Amino acid sequence: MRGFLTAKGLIGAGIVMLVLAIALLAPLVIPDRMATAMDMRARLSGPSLSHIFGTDQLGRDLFFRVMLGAQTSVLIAGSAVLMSIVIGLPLGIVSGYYGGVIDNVLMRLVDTLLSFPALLLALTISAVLGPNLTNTIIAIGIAFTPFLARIIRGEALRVAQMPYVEAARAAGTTDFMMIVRHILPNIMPAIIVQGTISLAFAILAEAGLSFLGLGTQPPDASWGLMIQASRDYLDVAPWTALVPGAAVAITVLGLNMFGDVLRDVLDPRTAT
Amino acid sequence: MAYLINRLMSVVLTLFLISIITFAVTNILPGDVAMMIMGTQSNPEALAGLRESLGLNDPLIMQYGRWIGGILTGDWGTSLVFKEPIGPLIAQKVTASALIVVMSMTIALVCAIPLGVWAAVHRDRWQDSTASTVALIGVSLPDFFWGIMLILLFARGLGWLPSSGFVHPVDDFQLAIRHAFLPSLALGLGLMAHLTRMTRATMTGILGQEFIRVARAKGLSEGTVVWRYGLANAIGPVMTVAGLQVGYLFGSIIVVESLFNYTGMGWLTYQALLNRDIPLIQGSVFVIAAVVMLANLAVDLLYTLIDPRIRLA
Amino acid sequence: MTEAIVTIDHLRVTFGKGADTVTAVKDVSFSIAPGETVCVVGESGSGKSVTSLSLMRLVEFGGGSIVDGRLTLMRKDGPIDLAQADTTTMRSIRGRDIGMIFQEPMTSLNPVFTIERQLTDGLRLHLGLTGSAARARALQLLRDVRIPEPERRLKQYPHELSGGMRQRVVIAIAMACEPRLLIADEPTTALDVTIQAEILALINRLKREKGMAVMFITHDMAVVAQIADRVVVMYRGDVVEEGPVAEIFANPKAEYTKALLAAVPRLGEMQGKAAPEPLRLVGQKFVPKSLPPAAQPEPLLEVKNLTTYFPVRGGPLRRHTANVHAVEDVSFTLNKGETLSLVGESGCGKSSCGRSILRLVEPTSGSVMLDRKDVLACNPRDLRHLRRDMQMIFQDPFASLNPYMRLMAQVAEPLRNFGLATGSDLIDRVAALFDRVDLPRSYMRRFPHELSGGQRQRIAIARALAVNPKLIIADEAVSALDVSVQAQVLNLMMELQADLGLSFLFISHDMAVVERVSHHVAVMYLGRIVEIGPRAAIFENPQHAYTKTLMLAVPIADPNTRKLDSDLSFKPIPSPMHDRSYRPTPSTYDTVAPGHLVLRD
Amino acid sequence: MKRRTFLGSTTALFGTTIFSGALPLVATAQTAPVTGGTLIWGHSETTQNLDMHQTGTASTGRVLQNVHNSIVTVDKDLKVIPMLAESFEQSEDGLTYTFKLRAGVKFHDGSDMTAEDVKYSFERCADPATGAVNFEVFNAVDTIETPDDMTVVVNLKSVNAPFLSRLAENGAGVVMPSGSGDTQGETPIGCGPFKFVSREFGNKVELARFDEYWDGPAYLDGVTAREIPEPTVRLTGLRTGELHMINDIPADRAQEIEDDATLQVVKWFPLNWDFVNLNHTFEPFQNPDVRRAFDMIIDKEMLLEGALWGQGATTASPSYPTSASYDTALTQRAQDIAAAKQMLADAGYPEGSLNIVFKATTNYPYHIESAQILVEWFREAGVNLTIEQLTWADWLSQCWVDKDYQMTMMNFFTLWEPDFLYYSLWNSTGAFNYRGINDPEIDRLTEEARITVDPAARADIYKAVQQQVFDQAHDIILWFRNGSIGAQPGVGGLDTVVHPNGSNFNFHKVWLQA
Repeated sequence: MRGFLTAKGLIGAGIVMLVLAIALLAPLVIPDRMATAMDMRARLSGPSLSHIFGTDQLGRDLFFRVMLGAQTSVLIAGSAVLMSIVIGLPLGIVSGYYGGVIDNVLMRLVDTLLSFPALLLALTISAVLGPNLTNTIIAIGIAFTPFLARIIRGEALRVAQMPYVEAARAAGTTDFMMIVRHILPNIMPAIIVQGTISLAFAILAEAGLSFLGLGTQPPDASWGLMIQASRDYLDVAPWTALVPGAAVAITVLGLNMFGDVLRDVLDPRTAT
Repeated sequence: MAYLINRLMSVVLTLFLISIITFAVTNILPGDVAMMIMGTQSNPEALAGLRESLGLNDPLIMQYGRWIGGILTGDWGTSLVFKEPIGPLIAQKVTASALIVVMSMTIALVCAIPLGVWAAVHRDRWQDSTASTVALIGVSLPDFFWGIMLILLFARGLGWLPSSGFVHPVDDFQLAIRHAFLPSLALGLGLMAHLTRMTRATMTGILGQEFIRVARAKGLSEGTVVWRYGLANAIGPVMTVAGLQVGYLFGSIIVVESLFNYTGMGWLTYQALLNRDIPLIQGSVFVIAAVVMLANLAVDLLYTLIDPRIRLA
Repeated sequence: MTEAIVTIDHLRVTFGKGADTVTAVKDVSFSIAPGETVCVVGESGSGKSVTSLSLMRLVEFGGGSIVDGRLTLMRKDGPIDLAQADTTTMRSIRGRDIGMIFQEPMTSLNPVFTIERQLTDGLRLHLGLTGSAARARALQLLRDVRIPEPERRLKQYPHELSGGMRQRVVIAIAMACEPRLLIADEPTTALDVTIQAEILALINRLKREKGMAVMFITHDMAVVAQIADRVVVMYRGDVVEEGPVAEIFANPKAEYTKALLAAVPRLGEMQGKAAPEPLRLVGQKFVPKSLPPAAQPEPLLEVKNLTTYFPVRGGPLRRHTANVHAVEDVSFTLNKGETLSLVGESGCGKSSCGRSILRLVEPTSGSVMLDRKDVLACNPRDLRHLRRDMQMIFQDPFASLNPYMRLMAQVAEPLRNFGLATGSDLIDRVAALFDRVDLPRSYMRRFPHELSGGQRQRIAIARALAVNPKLIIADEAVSALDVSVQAQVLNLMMELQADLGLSFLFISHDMAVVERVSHHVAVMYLGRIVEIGPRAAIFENPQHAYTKTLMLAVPIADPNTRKLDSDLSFKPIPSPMHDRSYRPTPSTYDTVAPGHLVLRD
Repeated sequence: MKRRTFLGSTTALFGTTIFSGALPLVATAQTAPVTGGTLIWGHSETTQNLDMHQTGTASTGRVLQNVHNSIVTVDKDLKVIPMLAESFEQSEDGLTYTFKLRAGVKFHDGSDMTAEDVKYSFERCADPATGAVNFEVFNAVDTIETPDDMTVVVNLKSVNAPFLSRLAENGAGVVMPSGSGDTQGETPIGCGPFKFVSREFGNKVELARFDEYWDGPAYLDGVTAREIPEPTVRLTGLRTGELHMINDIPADRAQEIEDDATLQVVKWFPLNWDFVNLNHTFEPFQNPDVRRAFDMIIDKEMLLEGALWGQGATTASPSYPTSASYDTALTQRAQDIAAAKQMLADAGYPEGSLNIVFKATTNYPYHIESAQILVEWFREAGVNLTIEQLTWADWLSQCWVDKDYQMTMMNFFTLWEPDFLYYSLWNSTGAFNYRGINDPEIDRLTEEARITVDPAARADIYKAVQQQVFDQAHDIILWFRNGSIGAQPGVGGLDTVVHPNGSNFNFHKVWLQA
């Protein structure tokens, strides 16, 4: 755990904890209405004592919106990445561990899917399914799956060729136990690290989708949606973009730092 | 040569798969061509008739055959929204997007490689952490956020560059570059950050290799060792990653082009999706995927020029 | 003694900063005279490489710093302290006064530059040679290191050259400006024994011809015996002993040197002995017993016409275009309680053979009978059960243990797989296995990375023993270990054989080790066994040309038996890859003596 | 189809433009016109199919107004006046229209306009195969005769009072050169003051002056319409001088631009009108009390302020504000959430029992804003409103065609022709009755209006319709929305740009100060 005791580790873990805490606690502490309560007399007002982050075009308090928006962004990103791992894991492991024809077919498909930019894929899927919270998760999740499947397959392949796997096979370990005991634990760190980084990408993708109107739906607050709504008021009220933009940036920054540090920490060779 | 033929065959196979996926996905889009053609004039009988005449009631395999046949013979159909043949329309927009993709890639590479090498050379020192922090922040900021900042700063604040629009390079090259500059920068900054990290990682690995020690043991200067011996080896992997990022760029242009009102492929695809212009969606999604794949092919082929190990393979 | 070219004086090198500081070299002093080969010998972590890198001041690039001592180099214009020299001076010395070659020929050359460019940039820098002059000199250098077709090589890239040729190129680069000191850092460790002999001979010749000094860093006492004039023995950052080579081998003074020499198996020392015998290690109390072959040899493993091809696929559809003929018509019998060694150079198919027997790779044809059970005919379920009787130990002790599993679980895994024990019974049996391989029971809770290489190999052995197998296939099981650890593990294996009546299929490239442990030996070349027979027959009466080559090339850990007087050049091994249509001839053997067969070419 | 499409495109001309925002008295605006220069216009929308017959979008019509002329047009008082026809007359029985064509009118291809071209254009529009959005204008047409080159006679099967006025709009009355139909979609040819030069999709349309225009050549050498849907981008372009002129100043910025002495602003009213729709086939909305309660939940003034920054005026009557059928007596229901709550409870929908999905199209961003404001009020009233954002295409297919919605919001161009407005929107068989309204009273009134000849009597009937719509709260009519143009000081003749219909732009009399 020493890896976390660096500046990078502390900041990264700190940000991730903070964002998680906000996502979990804000909806409990802050009444739901605070994010949508409008004040027509204070539209697009700059940061002040009464609205510390300012207000948006409908006079809604950006502080509350950004706090409550954390839940949406985290929920979507987290579920989407989880979904892509849940789908990508069996595909990747089967492909990497068994190899052969299955591997050829699956990876040809994955490679082809990788030719479609993830955002385009997410956008198209979102257009197919129609925009709402669940569909946004599905769209991002599916769009990320080929990428994760590829990575997991690479890891599984690497691990499957390790002598300890061969040793275990020589010791009479069945395929199922092999995957459970040897493959999974050894690819997990890579998946966790990749998942963390994918989480960052998923937050950006959610923001991008919402920015294009195919993600979170108003009046729910999500960071991407807030940035989208701020477009028309950029030059008069730049804080409407800066506040959610900074929230996205700081979270992604934290996740990336956290991912970098996790990479070191999860290696048993450097763990102690 | 065999390598080239293999690659080309693989490209054809992948293009075929891309076309199938594109066709399949667009066919499950709600709403169909007939509905879009009729618009506010729609009524069930007319829709049924139009569907029949458009062949929408044929089995999917036949529809696919017709579509792919059209693609191969250059008849890409007509956009429902723009009422223009899709082929020339996409050709025009691809040029526009190619300009910003190439520019952003250039910006990214020109900045990322020196920065990444610099960080790798000064590994675990302040230079490294500075470069890494800059890169980390760059990676963390969404491109549309960069775009917004750039518009505020360069167009609105300083008034140096136009905030929007597209000018064809053939019409006015300088103006075209000026229009493309901010979108390219918005795309390029995130990419640069990513490539900086990549270059740093690759160079760190290379600088730890034995041939670098051999070069040093020859008495070569550090500059030669790093920038010639080291970089010559890093270029290949960095270019490969850069090539893979073409896919990411073609995703990002959807957002960035829409923000800058830069009418390229991203804009076109977004318009097509918004309007359920299915023939246009099929065309543009297919083209984007094909371009992304071909960009990767180009990088692979470029790699064979850079790295003699692959040349003979 | 003539005036030394290089004098190392109280050198102290540390890595890292503050509390994390590690002292790699504590206090090292020795000197090298012109025309002299000084071998710096020691096991991993002894600081021998750091010392050589300090001389070049390359240690700084790896994060080390010279904190104390002087490194005096005698140049034409007088002595200079390298420890204090500035960057520019050092650059003018590197490659000019001191040349250096490294361990890994595969990575020592820049893969994206031609050989010519890599040869000439030193010439350009130090000698000011350009264009055709540089080219001519480069060509001459390649001739000096005896590279065939030197003109063609200049235009080639490193990957187009074999490992041996690459190391010759690296030597040519180091020799380019005729340095007065050549530092060779384990230059032959990664090479096959025949190529090692060639390279050692080459270095020896160049030293003689050019009159330069050589600082030769190695862990291999046999190589030291072959090449050194003087020897510096290092242990944990200190010099423990220094002296002429004959003196060191004949009368080692330091305890460490004695132990080191005792651990080295010497080719030929088993002459006249009937059975394998554990090494007599320094400080060992008991007298090792020899392992005579069974009076009534009872076959355990019968391999007949075993053939394994690996398909080579190409094209976008990954069509099967060619085969790598890894194992070609191999037959042998291994008796109960005996050790059969498969020996050969890299790529000869010895590992594939072992894995084919275990069906870790699927053989193409042939038959394998283990204790009268047909291994190749088994279905997957039966195979799993058959594997109880045959276990394997792998080469890399770092990679053969799952880094995320506790040692307890790893050793217990085979027991669990076959449902042989559960609960406290399981723990007891694992504990007993730890005792058996001389590891403390407290290690059961540990993870692999907390163990040294030798300890890990003991775990691998314990894991193999868990299911009471009849056969253990040991694939280069001691190759990655330091020599003293290697000796301990070898002794353990022999002890287990004596106690449990195990049979070993011992796969190794090291002739001296093979001689020590085997009852029978099979020499492999290009997938085939070229010669097989009782140990004594193979080592004392080799018949096949390849066996003879091997014997000739193996360095002997005895300075009185030097083999490197002339240039050596052995036939390179051809590729084992063939078209699908290729039909190999079957292996036919001549019987030289009972049980001693030689392949008819 | 893009933002601010005019759904009412099948209708005739729209009516007088009212300039509400006074032109700032910028010196240059008063100077004498000069010839030369290319005006760069930041157009708020993307042009689409350029075939004037087929195109259904306001954006395209706005540009093509400069390329095409119609057989007749309207003046500021919504009176039909001659254009390409020098004169026109209607027979006593109302079944025959005779147009005398103007001499010397040339098409951009150099040919002269003749009766044959008019006949071709009308027949092309009438032919269902053409896919003209206004084809039904010609439904009553029996035959079209061309006794000579300069005369066109249209014979109707039955009386169609609005026929002439419907021809006054470009869509139906446009005259194209005979046989040019196939190329109109990409290179429109007409006889307007500007020739079509080129278009880059989504980027710009270029027009050049047509020197042989029958009404005298335009001042400008050309017009470049750059298509910039992003309001901020458009505004930035105007401020930085990249653009000479923009239309549709973002509502929230209108005041700021108006106050800026260095820019000219033209505002007019109305551009269009908005209403909230309740689907009458959705069970709760079959009860008029529920509809009325919903009406009472909405504070229209506040909504206008919130969504449009006050850039418009609330109204309960959708008739064109200056037209005879506009009912000034009709006022909107005031917001009374407590009362509404009670009404809902009485109707069997106590607090929390109504869950309504509000479908709003992203095509109109202020609809999304409106929806968000409505959510708050409805929550107060105990109604749970959730927003579903739809693209224009989805809105059309779900709400317009499939009528698959509960509550939505739409805007219509301000139709000055009341028959078309009231019949198509509120008659149970009306073409635009996507709410499933079935009110026999309204059906009766709208049928009666069609055969009522006296204009004043007809106006009264329409007022009765409005009253019924209001009483039954069939729809919740919100407001008229302003149109706006912002321009550099050097742009002259701005007051002539906006066509009386409030949508189309014409640059014939616009000039650029050097």
